[in-house]
Amino acid sequence: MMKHIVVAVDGSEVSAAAIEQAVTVARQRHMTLAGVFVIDGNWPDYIGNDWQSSKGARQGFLDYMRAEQEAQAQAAQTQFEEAVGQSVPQSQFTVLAGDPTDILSKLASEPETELLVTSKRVFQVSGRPSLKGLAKTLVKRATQPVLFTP
Amino acid sequence: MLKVKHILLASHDTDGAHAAEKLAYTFCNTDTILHHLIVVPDFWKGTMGDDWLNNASTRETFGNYLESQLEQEVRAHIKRMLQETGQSKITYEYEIVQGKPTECLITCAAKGPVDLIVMGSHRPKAKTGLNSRMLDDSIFREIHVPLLVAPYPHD
Amino acid sequence: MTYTQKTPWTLIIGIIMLAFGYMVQAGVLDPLIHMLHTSKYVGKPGAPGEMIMMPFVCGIIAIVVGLWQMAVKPKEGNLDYYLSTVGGVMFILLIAFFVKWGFDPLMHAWGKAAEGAMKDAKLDWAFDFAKVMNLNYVVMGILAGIIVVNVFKVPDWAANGVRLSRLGLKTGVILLGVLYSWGELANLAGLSIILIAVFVLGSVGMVLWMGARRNIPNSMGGVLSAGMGVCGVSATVASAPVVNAKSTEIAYTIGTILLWGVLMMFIFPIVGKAMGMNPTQFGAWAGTGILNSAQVAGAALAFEPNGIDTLKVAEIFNITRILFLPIIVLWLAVWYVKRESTGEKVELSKVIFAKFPLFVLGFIVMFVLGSTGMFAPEHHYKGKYFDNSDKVMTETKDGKVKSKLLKDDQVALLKAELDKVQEADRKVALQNLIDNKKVMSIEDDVKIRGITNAKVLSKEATHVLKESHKAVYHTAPKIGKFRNLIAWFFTFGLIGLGMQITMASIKQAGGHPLIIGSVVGSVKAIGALVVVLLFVKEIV
Amino acid sequence: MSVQAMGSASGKDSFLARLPGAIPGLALIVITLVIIKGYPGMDIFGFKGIEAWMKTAVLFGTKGWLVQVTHLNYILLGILAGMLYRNVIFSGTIPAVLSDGFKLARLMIKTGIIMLGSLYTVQAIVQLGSMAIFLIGGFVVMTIVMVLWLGKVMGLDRSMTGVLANALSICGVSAAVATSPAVEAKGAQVAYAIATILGFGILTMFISPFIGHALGLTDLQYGAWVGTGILNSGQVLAACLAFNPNVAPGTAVSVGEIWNIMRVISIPFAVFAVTVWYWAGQTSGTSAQKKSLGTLLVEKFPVFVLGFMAMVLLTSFGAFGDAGIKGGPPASATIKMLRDVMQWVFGFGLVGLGAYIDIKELARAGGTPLKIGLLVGVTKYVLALVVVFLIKDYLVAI
Repeated sequence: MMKHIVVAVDGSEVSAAAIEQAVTVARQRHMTLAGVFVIDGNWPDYIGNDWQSSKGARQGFLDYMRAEQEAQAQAAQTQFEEAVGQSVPQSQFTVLAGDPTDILSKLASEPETELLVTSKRVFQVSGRPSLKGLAKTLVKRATQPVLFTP
Repeated sequence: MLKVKHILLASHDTDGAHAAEKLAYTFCNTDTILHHLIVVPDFWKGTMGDDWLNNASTRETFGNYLESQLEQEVRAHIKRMLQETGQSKITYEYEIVQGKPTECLITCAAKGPVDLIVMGSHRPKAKTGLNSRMLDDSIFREIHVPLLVAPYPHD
Repeated sequence: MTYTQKTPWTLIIGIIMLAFGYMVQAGVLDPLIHMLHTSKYVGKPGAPGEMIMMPFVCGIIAIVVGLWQMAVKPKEGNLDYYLSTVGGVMFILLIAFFVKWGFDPLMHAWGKAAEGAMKDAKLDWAFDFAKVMNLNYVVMGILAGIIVVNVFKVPDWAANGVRLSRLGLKTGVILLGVLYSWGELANLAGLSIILIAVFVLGSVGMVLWMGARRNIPNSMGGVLSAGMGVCGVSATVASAPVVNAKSTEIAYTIGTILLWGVLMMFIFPIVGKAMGMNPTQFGAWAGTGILNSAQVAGAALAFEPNGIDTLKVAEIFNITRILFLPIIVLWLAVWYVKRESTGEKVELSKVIFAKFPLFVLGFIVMFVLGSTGMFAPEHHYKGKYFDNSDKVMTETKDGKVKSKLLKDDQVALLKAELDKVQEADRKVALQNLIDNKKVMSIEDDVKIRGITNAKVLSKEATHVLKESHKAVYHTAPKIGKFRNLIAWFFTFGLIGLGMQITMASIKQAGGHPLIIGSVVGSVKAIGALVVVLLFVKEIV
Repeated sequence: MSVQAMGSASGKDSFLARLPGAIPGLALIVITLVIIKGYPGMDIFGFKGIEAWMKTAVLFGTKGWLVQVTHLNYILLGILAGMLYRNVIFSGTIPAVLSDGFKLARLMIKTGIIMLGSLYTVQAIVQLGSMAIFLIGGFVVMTIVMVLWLGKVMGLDRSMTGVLANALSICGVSAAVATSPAVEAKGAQVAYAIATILGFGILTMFISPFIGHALGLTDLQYGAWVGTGILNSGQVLAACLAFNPNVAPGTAVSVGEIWNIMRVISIPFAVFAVTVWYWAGQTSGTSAQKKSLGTLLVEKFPVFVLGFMAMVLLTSFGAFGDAGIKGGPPASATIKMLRDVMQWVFGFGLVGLGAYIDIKELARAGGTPLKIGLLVGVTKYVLALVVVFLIKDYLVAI
């Protein structure tokens, strides 16, 4: 499989800088660029401690969170596509679902990933408290280089 | 933006740091300056404090021994770096400071023109090496320069 | 290089001390002293106690030195160095004052109050948190030291004085030599040599064996075995150059030892109290089981802060360990040379000479001098001595004759209850007391105390027995003061040592040393506990 | 837009079809409970369960020091075990094999609450309920006002304020879950509010039994206090059982859960009220999320409360024999058996709930939600204690 640069995008201001860096590196090294947004699949677990909500209330909440994040994914895609434009020969945007920390760590450990670029504050705008520690966890788990933008 | 002119490399000769060195070379152009920061952690000052029952001569022997040992290790490291950068024609400069590793890196990054910081990752639990962590929370909080972390080399 | 720094702090500390001493003497602080129940430290008019004497003496020294530091341009030399330590020493002492006369009684009072409140709430498990957590001045002093260095940093002008604290510990041990009797020392030395030999050799062997299994370098195995086996940081320092240890290995070993030492210093006394150990048992356990020797003294004093029985036992163990140090270093040197070509051969006499801790000689000298009776009569050393001669039993004070002999009604009371005592020997002792109106011998006294403890007699009669015991036992004021002095030396040394325990060096604990150290450390602590509980019963 | 799922997708199979998959998790919880609580007559080499051992262990010269000082009983130990499983042993996530079993915890607690209905007669419910309405009503109104005011002072946006107002005033996480869609709350906001509430709840769960015993509160006072003062309902249950593990009329849990039910019932109404407040102040915004009270009642009303009510009615008609109400005839054999079973059911449920507590999330909570949450939480907790003390003569035991 071909090597590529991966950048985590969440549609916020901080991720714009990360995309910029990723584009530069991808152009220098003539590589393909992959943008990623992760829909947090951990919400059911996160509210698992609540035992007394009715099924309707629970499901209503989860649907609402899902819809909100899908809107954010849409925004991230627009941001990515506009920023990359035609500057990189091949680029692609993917929306994944699961635990953001786990998924990014996994991406940062795949042999095809030449470099993972992410803002150190990515996914914090919308996420659970533990996502604050994402950068630290990435450092621990990654087996490929990770570039953190401010 | 990524016209990397000044790379700050933080490495103190561990396996993780070697990976960072190699990664830093790949980001070097012909006009890049590779600034190597070596921190001798200051906890050495505190390590002899708790020893109370030895006599002065033993303590002095130990102090001298430790100093020469540390210096020997740093010299060897710089010699190797000079060789490697010389081969690939990279402008190399080094700086040795004593203090808390994280603080030293933050001040060094704030002081000079730095476009990119390169450092090694955490040491896995089973590997040996000093426990003076450079890469802690405050690095993420206080450094406003892109930070490239090289993964620990897994064999 | 001159050591003295121009700092106003020595002077300021001196003034604070002097002002404090004056306020205590003038009675300004009486309400506080009353609240904290510290009047025993204040003494009586004409015989001022430590809470007046210490601040005055130290305060004046600090003021004089402080003024000298401000006024005179220092010249290089010994005088310069020694004077530069005064600031730090006074700094430590000031902390000691606060902790011993302030926080210690305060925690004591709070602990009691909390227990009282819980009892009022009808809780049958009411407990005194200060007692359970063992918050006495030794523990809090060391904690204060650790907090100072890690939170505030030791100020530059105090650094030299803080370094002097090891001298405090050494002086304490040397002075302690006076307080042993031949019998005690022989008993303890026998016990400690056996225990220490087994545990030192055992743990050195265990480390080397585990090291071989885990394929660690010989140099690491060397420092680690000395550190874990003999006496902690001191042994690491002594053996590192001999086995060519790498910097990482030294850092790992010292970090592990400090981590364990500090943990053990706080845990041992709590466990010892919970299990109801006596001073000998605890001293033996701490002396064998705690990795780092500085923390042995800390744990012993923390266990028994107002007496030195535990300290005496623990220090004998400590000294025995120290005497093993040159032997182990020598052994390691030989062992290392066999395995590594880079190892340098060392001479037996040179190692012994270079590594021998001189203060142990001081200890022995003091012990010999003490046993000649040049400081106090031999039977005074335990602090209390037995004397039932007529001279002490009847005192004449202000023209009135005061007798400590039993009164007639007390004799009658004891006679009436004589038959309640079952054991023949105790009965004889009690009969002796009734016949002579005083306790006749030490053996009798032991039996009488047996009766008191068994609580077979009525309350009144038991009270009479206690009185008669008090009448023949006298405190030796000289020894009391001397013990107090030793306790101050140790307190000073331990707070200063606390100030040298930095988190940065503890954080270095890791790698093989942490694993091996933890295994060996726990085996040693638990093994020593079991051995001591099984074999050490009596109070020496 | 394509979404690739990398985590395990939650199956939509029927309950029965999922049951076999739940067995490993179920077994782990049951084994844990047996080790902690022991079954009647258990004696494996002298080991009768951790709880029994703690009662006999001698420390500091006091028998059972651990129990008397820390007040750990099987309930708190169970929660701790659950937390241990997630955070230490499985380092962060419950493995997929076990997760189906652990998810059953919710069902177990609901079952337990329904069974709890057998402790009351209609008359007792009316007595306790009216006290509960009085206390809870007062506190709900006070808390909402306080949060709305604090939110304004601290410059919090309206949706966050709405979520916090309901979550802090009524019953914690469930209220937050019910309210957030209605007030367009952002994900991070809800997440931080939940972390704050849970963290505070766990803290109060461990210290409340201690304080309760130290102050010598009666079961009635204690139940009323924690029922009013603890933010999250799961922790109310745990704190009550930790104070007095017996399940019988008049014990802490029988009082606290009436309080809890009152809070649950008030969720739809509170959601309605806050929604009205939110849209009244929202000038922009077009989406018509407004729902009628009727829809909300159907959607957010927890069915288990109906089960509980049915159980109360059945008990009042004597369907299970005598309920063992104070002053009446002793409880029948059926009722006694029900109560023994309930202890196990709650124990099971709480081990599971403990496994849903993620320390990582709690430790990283922060920001304005944390500040407001702590401020309001502490105020409520302390004030409830004071009020319970003040009105202790008016609290009527059943």
